Amino acid sequence: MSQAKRLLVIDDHPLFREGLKAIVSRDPRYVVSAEAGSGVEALQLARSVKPEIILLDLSLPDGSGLDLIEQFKTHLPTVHIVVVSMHAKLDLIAAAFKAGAEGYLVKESTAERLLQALDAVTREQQYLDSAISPKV
Amino acid sequence: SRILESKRTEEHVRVLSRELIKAQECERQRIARELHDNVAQELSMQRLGIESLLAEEALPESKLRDDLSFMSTRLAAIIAGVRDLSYDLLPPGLEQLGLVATAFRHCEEFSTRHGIQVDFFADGMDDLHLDFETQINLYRIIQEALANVRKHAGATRARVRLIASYPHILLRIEDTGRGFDMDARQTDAPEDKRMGLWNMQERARLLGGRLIIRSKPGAGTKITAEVPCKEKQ
Amino acid sequence: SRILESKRTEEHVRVLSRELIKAQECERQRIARELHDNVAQELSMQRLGIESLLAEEALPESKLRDDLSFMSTRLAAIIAGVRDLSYDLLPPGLEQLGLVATAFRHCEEFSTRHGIQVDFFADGMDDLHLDFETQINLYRIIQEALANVRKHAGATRARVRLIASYPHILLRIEDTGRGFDMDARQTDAPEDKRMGLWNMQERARLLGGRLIIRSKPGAGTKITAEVPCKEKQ
Ligand SMILES: Nc1ncnc2c1ncn2[C@@H]1O[C@H](COP(=O)(O)OP(=O)(O)OP(=O)(O)O)[C@@H](O)[C@H]1O
Ligand SMILES: Nc1ncnc2c1ncn2[C@@H]1O[C@H](COP(=O)(O)OP(=O)(O)OP(=O)(O)O)[C@@H](O)[C@H]1O
Ligand SMILES: [K+]
Ligand SMILES: [Mg+2]
Ligand SMILES: [Mg+2]
Ligand SMILES: [Mg+2]
Repeated sequence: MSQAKRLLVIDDHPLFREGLKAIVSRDPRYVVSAEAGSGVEALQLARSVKPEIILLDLSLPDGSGLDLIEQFKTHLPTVHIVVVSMHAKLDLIAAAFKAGAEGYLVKESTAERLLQALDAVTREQQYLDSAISPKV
Repeated sequence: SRILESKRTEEHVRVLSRELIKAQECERQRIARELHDNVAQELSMQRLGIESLLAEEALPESKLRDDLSFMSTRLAAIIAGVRDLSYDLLPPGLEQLGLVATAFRHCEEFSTRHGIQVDFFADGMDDLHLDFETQINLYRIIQEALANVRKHAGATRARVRLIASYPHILLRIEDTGRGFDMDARQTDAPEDKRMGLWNMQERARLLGGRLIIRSKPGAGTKITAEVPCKEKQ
Repeated sequence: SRILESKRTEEHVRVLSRELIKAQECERQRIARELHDNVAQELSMQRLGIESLLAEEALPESKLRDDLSFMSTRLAAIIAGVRDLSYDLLPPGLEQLGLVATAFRHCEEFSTRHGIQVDFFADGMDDLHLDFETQINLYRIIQEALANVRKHAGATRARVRLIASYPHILLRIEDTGRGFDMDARQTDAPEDKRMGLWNMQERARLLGGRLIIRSKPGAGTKITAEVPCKEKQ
């Protein structure tokens, strides 16, 4: 079996990071290599850790996660970004995909969907949470 | 000790009422953030926790399993409710997407809900990073002006335009509906409690700008806010 | 079409400001109710659900048990947070307990929190069933006046009195602190953005009453609201 994919988890809510880590830890194909609570911290870490997948919150204390997506895509062109946000408005989601994200989950989604999203982006596919209603 | 007779000038009362508008907006922002960033987020974690329990093999089909999945479903509904409450107080994504996208969404939602077609048009706004106060007050002016179109204009179409015209931003909301008699409104009694136009005007002023209202019976209404272009620090 | 020149009189601006105060209070009430009656209520049911799972013998010591009791603890904290948010917006129990009990509690909490002793006294209020608007506005006046005592008076004691004196209600908040110069305040510049005294005054007025402010440097401050006694329908 190939090596576990390295994840970077970015969220300013420490307990939420714990929750995400707990879910990921159940699947041997993924491992959380680093976590960050702010955009600045995340950018630094990303350079040294070189994650293959980033789980990204859009509401961070030091600015919009949308800008971060673009920066990650510049520095690590092959990284897969899955947004995990409290926001559920379609235009925001569209903006996240436009910026370069490949997956989008709302925070109240399920563990199952999170793992599905990881699988999808690993297969170079896009993933949109089925919990998100199609209305704008 | 003496008794204070309140002799504030009209201008002073206006300054104070603008402070009131600001304070209200500030309170809305605080509550919306608290609900969205803390309450809904914490609840989402709870739901993730329950879902993790459900995903573990150790938990077979049972009443416990059913109870937990019912809880998870209920939690999702509560989270959705909290999110709606927060979105009502502060348009979502104003900071991430900016005024143009957020105002556009409001126009779309307004159209769908009320069956009034709204043409939205923005020009030169792309490179601006407006400060929060400018964004939220221009957004509120659009909300309020469209509410008036719906309530009073009897129109099937409206137009909203946001134009950067340095050093100003021009916001115009117009309809070709029934309009109203400006002379009659000029002589409005001081007991008149209608707030919309006044509120828009004070919002334009608290941004250091002004509001121009043009209307005539049968010839539609045109509301223009002209405010200084103030960017984020 | 013509351009509207806004020529509202001071009195008209005051009327509109009072509408704004009312609208804000109304919005607070709506959100507080939603949070308290729906969100907190639903969450409490969820917590009860988890607690009853824990109480069932079928659930022995295990990681699952630990996870569930952790959830219950977290839920309790979230519920407390939602309640606080709601209580901030609308003093709890105003409708069930009435103004006297609610104001008394506020005075007690204020004393504890800020170390300023507050003597609270009510007379003749027991048989009154004041309408909500009267209750909430008198409550806000007490809050605002005590906030001023804390910020400006440098006093260690204050006194709050609520007296039914048909057809009026008298509310007085006084301190023996450093007071202030009323003449200086009279000539306040129109740019002055301090809101407390003005807000109290407009609240007294929107109830159809008035606010009397007495103060002198070194001789303390006395705020009296005299409003009509308006009972629930
Ligand atoms: N787009 C419009 N078309 C026709 N009449 C309008 C329009 N906008 C405003 N008016 C007229 O101007 C009046 C004042 O508007 P304003 O928004 O200040 O108060 P309101 O809408 O009546 O009440 P409120 O906004 O406080 O709910 C309205 O009652 C209406 O007669
Ligand atoms: N109890 C008091 N003792 C001494 N000075 C007072 C008292 N209440 C008010 N003042 C004086 O009157 C001024 C105006 O009070 P007001 O409540 O209107 O504004 P503020 O408290 O300064 O600001 P805000 O209420 O907007 O936070 C105060 O700045 C203070 O100088
Ligand atoms: K793992
Ligand atoms: Mg966040
Ligand atoms: Mg209106
Ligand atoms: Mg004050």
